Amino acid sequence: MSCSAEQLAPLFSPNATNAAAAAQYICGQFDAVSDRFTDTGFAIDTTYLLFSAYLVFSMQLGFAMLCAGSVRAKNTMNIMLTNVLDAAAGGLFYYLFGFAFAFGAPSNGFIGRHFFGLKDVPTSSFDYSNFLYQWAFAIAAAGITSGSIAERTQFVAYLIYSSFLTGFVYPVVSHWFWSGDGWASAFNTGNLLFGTGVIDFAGSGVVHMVGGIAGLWGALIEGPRIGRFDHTGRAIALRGHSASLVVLGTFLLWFGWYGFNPGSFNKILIPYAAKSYYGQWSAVGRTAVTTTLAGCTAALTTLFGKRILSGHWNVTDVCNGLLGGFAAITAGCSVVEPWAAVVCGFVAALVLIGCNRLAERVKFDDPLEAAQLHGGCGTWGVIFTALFASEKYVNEVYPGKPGRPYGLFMGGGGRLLAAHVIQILVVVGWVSATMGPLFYILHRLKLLRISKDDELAGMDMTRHGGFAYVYEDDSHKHGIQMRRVEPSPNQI
Amino acid sequence: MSCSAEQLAPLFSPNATNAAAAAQYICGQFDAVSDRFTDTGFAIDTTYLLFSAYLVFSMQLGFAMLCAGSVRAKNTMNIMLTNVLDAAAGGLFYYLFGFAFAFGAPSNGFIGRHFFGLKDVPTSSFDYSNFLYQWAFAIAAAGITSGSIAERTQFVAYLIYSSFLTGFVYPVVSHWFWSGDGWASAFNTGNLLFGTGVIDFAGSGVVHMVGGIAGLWGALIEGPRIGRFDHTGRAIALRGHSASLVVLGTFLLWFGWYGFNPGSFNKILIPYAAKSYYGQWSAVGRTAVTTTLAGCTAALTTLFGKRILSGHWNVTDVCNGLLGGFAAITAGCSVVEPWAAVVCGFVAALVLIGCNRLAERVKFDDPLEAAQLHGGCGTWGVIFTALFASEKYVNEVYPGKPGRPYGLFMGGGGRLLAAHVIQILVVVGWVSATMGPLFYILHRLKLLRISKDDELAGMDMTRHGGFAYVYEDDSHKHGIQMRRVEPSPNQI
Amino acid sequence: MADPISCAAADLLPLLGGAPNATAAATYICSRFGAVSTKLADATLAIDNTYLLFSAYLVFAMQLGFAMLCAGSVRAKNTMNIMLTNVLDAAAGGLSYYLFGYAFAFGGPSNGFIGKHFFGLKEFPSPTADYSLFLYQWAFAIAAAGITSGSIAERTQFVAYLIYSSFLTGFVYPVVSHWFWSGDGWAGAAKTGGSLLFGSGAIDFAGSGVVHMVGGIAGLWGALIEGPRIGRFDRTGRSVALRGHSSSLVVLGTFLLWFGWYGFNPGSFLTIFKSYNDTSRSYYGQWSAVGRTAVTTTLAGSTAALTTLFSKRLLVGHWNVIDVCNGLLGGFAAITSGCSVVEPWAAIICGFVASWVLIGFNKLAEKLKYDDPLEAAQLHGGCGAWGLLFTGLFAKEIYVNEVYSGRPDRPYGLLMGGGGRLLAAQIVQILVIIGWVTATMAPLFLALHKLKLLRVSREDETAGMDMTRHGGMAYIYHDEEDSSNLPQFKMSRVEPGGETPTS
Repeated sequence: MSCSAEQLAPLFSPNATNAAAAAQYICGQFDAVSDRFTDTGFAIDTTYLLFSAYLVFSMQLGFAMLCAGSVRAKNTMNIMLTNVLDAAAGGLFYYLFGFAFAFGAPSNGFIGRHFFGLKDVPTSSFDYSNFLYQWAFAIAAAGITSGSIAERTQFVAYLIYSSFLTGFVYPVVSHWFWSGDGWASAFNTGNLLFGTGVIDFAGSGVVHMVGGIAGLWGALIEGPRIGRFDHTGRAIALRGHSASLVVLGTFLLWFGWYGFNPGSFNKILIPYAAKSYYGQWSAVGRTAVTTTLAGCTAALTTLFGKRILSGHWNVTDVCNGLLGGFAAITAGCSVVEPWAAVVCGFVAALVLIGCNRLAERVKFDDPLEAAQLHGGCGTWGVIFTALFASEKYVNEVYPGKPGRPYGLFMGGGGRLLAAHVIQILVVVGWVSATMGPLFYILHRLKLLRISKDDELAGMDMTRHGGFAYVYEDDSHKHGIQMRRVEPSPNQI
Repeated sequence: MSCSAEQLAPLFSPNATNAAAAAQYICGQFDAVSDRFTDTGFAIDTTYLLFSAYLVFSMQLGFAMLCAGSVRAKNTMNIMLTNVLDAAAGGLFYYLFGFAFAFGAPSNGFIGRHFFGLKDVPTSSFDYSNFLYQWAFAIAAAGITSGSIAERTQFVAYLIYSSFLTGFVYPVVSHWFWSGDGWASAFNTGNLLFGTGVIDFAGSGVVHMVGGIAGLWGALIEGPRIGRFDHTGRAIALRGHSASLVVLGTFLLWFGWYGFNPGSFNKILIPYAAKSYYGQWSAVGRTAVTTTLAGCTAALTTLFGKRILSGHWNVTDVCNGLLGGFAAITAGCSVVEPWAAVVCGFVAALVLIGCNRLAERVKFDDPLEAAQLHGGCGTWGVIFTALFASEKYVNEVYPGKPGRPYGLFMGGGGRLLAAHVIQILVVVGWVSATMGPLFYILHRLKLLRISKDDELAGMDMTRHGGFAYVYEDDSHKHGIQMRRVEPSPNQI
Repeated sequence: MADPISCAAADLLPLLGGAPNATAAATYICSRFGAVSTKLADATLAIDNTYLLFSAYLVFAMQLGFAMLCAGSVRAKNTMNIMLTNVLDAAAGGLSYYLFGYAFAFGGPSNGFIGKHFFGLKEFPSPTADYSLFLYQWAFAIAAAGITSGSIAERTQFVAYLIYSSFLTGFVYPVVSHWFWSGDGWAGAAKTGGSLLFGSGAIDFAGSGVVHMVGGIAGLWGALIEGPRIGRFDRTGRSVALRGHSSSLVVLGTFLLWFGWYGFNPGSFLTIFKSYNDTSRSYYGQWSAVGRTAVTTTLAGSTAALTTLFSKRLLVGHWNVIDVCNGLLGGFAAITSGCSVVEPWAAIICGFVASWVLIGFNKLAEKLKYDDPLEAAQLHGGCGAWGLLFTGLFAKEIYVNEVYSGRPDRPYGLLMGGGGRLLAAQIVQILVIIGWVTATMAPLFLALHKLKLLRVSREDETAGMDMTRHGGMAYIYHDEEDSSNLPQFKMSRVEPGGETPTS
């Protein structure tokens, strides 16, 4: 794109018979400029999306550390292995068919059917970076579930449910709500559900509820861990073995959530108005701010709530509260005002405390509180969005269909809320209809729960080649055989 | 860049004697646009490169955690210190002369000779961000080696080999294969080796083989750890002290690898064709996808392979398999199809298992399996690239010389394979010729291996001021003096 | 929607052909250029916001680094306590910085002392500040509070943390950042109107003074007022090292801080898409300066780490990884002020001296029986102050004028031939920061102390706060849940493993 005055000048000569040439020359230049802008847009948006995907991936590390710290030392290897494999098996399955089921447009409203094995990618609307981003989401859903059924599930059951969830159950849900063809998607190019579609921006329903409800069924079907409830039915806390790992995992999840929520815009170079400093880049920043505020409020609410209820300043509870706030804000992060995020986080903390109480009462045992946290707070997040979505932001984030319904409390009527209630019902229904039977079949086949002996001894010793930690060794004293630090049976 | 119609209009007046002025005005505007585009390119590419460099740096944290978790508790401080110092000493040496040796163009094909102490940087082709990115690569190579010789090497030996490797051995290799002047580089502007040059995109050979082979010599020369092989010659696993740290390190390396492989493009704003959604941004995304798939496949292969061989579902083995897959795909990540990455990962897992078997048989002790993993899988990666490199991608990633040879199995003939075999031979040769004697001299000077007493007691107690962990203290019981968890002398 | 850039020759042709419509032709062409200009502005915003947001995320990762560093540096019995304070620094800081902290710091137009707009992010975004800037500044604010929590670790009541942390993040720190970073601040080099302090303003690019000294001095007062931990100095006054419980966590935290510092220092440019209009070197712009800043940061830290390694080897005889980590961080804290305006070789000097400053202050602290579990006051306060002086000595003319553009002929570093005015401004900064933080935080800590809200009881301190206040120990490596059918479900602590039978 270089303009030469020497070439252009003669075209402007007074007896301009060559006006056409001049016009062509000038317009050719402009076209070149336009092309360059297209390229620039791709480069910026891809950079943005890829680094967001990397952040989302780092959540898998966060899950691994959170889970590891929340279980007892004797099951650490087991739970970490499942987290590594969520990512690894998820990578293959999502590549082979998960992405195709989710985003394989054009398709029907129920399931996608292109891009198997990334065939024909890139297209004008899907590049490899989109795949990577969506893969990181898919494995997050599987990671949530693994927490619910920790410490008592056979490793084979993990492999089976994880593949099924990442490769089929989750992709179908994401197709419904996020694909341009999805029957309930707010991006749907045809008729929108209730004229609005579901605004689940980054996946309180699509990711967190799916993972949480899957975990709920798994944990329900296999029952609580041995010792979780005593004969009188009183709940006994089976504390995790390392609070440091819990905090590490929580902070990593927080870090990664900045890819999860703001990253869900996928593109950053979209102006909202001509000649203005305001554009999608502002919306992205706002999303990061709402995310932060919801989590912060939920953490503080939990801190004081738990102080009043239990008398302790408990860091692991605060961490769970924080994550509950994040799970809740995920649906509406891009379309609500920062002050509303504070409301969202406050309620999310109460929801989590309530769900935990309920779980204790019904003797439901979830080592990571995953069903309560991701299921319960996720549900609240979906409802919250329908109440507080702001008109201006909804129209900016989901452009092209002016006059969309928005939040009930913001004066936007009840149609968005109706759509979101539908979302909650179908997500609960779909996940129950797929994962419930799966877990039940595994249970009947004796593939779900480990033996009583294994559970008491810990799976690391019996299935995973040894204990996760060896802080003291004296191999040099007792000859060769290494001594393992382990619970001794005859310890007082 | 502001265009004023009032200024331009008179130039178009009917009696346009000022055609030249009109043309100049318009072209001036276009030139301003063009300049701004150049700036845009620099801004985007630098943003991309810098954040990639930060990711690569985070691999150093990954190495530190992986190494720490893989050694016994009594040597944790030692190994972590070497990892911190790889980064710190590497920073100084690479600044003073490493970068100059590697990329100091114009130079001969063997070694660079400009930019000592970053003099004259930035130039039109090298900015500070390039230095940072390459530094992060250089310290990764040193980090690999430190794993091989862990738990039995004097600290002074670390300092010496690490400086030598980062400051000289590695930069020379990277000059050969990555610099525009390098004799075997695919970027060479003159004649290419076998008409193709070596396609080692992100360094399976340049980084991983160099680090792995250096470690091989170090570990060979100082021999196995005490207790690694019993009198009958049977191998005894000396397990690391914390699987949590191993998993943490592995995930961090995975995270960082997204800077390592896709980041090696250095630039993202390069269109491959006019008016298209397809450009370097797609290639970057594809590289991230191939990287992911290779690692995932290797992890799954290792999981099932090890299950069959040893009966356990072992998370540390899976982590090593995963890393082996990454080390292998590093060379070809940008020029192969995603399905080929699956092949790459599958074979890499087998290569690693094979190398580990071999190492046990020949009584080679490498606490981190670094020589097997980075050396063995790295070698496979170099060969793999020569077999599966796709014609289209090779020409896009290495443009300007049409008709390049490509992968043998893709119908591109054997010239690429020949170049890659040469690479393997010269890397093995060069590293052996430099690091082998270095380690041998250190050995002869009694500077390499620690004393038997130190090794039994653990280096942390004897050299690094104490044990890494103090989980119990009882200062409240025995008055003030804190008790350290340490091997007690009169322990049975 | 903006005008399209694409241009149809068929539209333009008639305008150029018969010449009476010269105005129309010119308008047409210029409108297209206008569209180009708008698109470029959009692209600039998109790039700069991407850059700033990801930098903010990196800075946030430092909070994780602090949490791990602090956790590893305290004894196991206080781990839950210190980690909780780190989580709450971030959480409470988020709310207070949203409600008023940001407004105090950057709510221009205002006076030179304190800002007064954007409370609760009202009227956001503005042409000068977007949400990403808020997020970035929030991440800075919580870092300051994180520094202080290290100084008073292991002996402070949890309520005291909540109070000082909110006060520091919501008021003390924002005011300081207003002075030195806001366009209205009275002492900043970036001041937009009026005359600069000494014609120069203080150059504290990323906050050696604004962040590190503030956090360090606040910690100094807290630790001074509550006194050393029990057992830190024995009866004869000899200092006893109370070692942290996990060096793995310390190293993890240090590396995470290093990682995050790449957001802290280079990110402080806030934008990357800015040409320096260097006609001979078109490839040179803010992107190069950003890269250079990352390089100076790396070199200062690396040098400080190596210097500490060898110095400690000579002084103590050990190759100590904890000390090396602290030295590294000291180098970073020092370079933070001048990172964008010095040459890489000067960063090496900065790191070298920073290491000795830290060693010196640690010796001094021992002599004075001052106990700071994380060495935070020495590290962030001492090395931070050195960093400000260093900038006054080594700031390079050309870089100063590029980074703080718009006022030609600024003073620069004394040793670079730029006269003493910059150094004078830096010294003024050190003095006012010490004065301001002392005047605000010391009375606060003293009041808490008088109200018996500052220090935990002797019993709590000996037993560890985790058991008494936070619901249990952080670690359970040996568990006896196997016996969970028995009536007592008391969790077992990690007990001395020596007696545990072997299998």
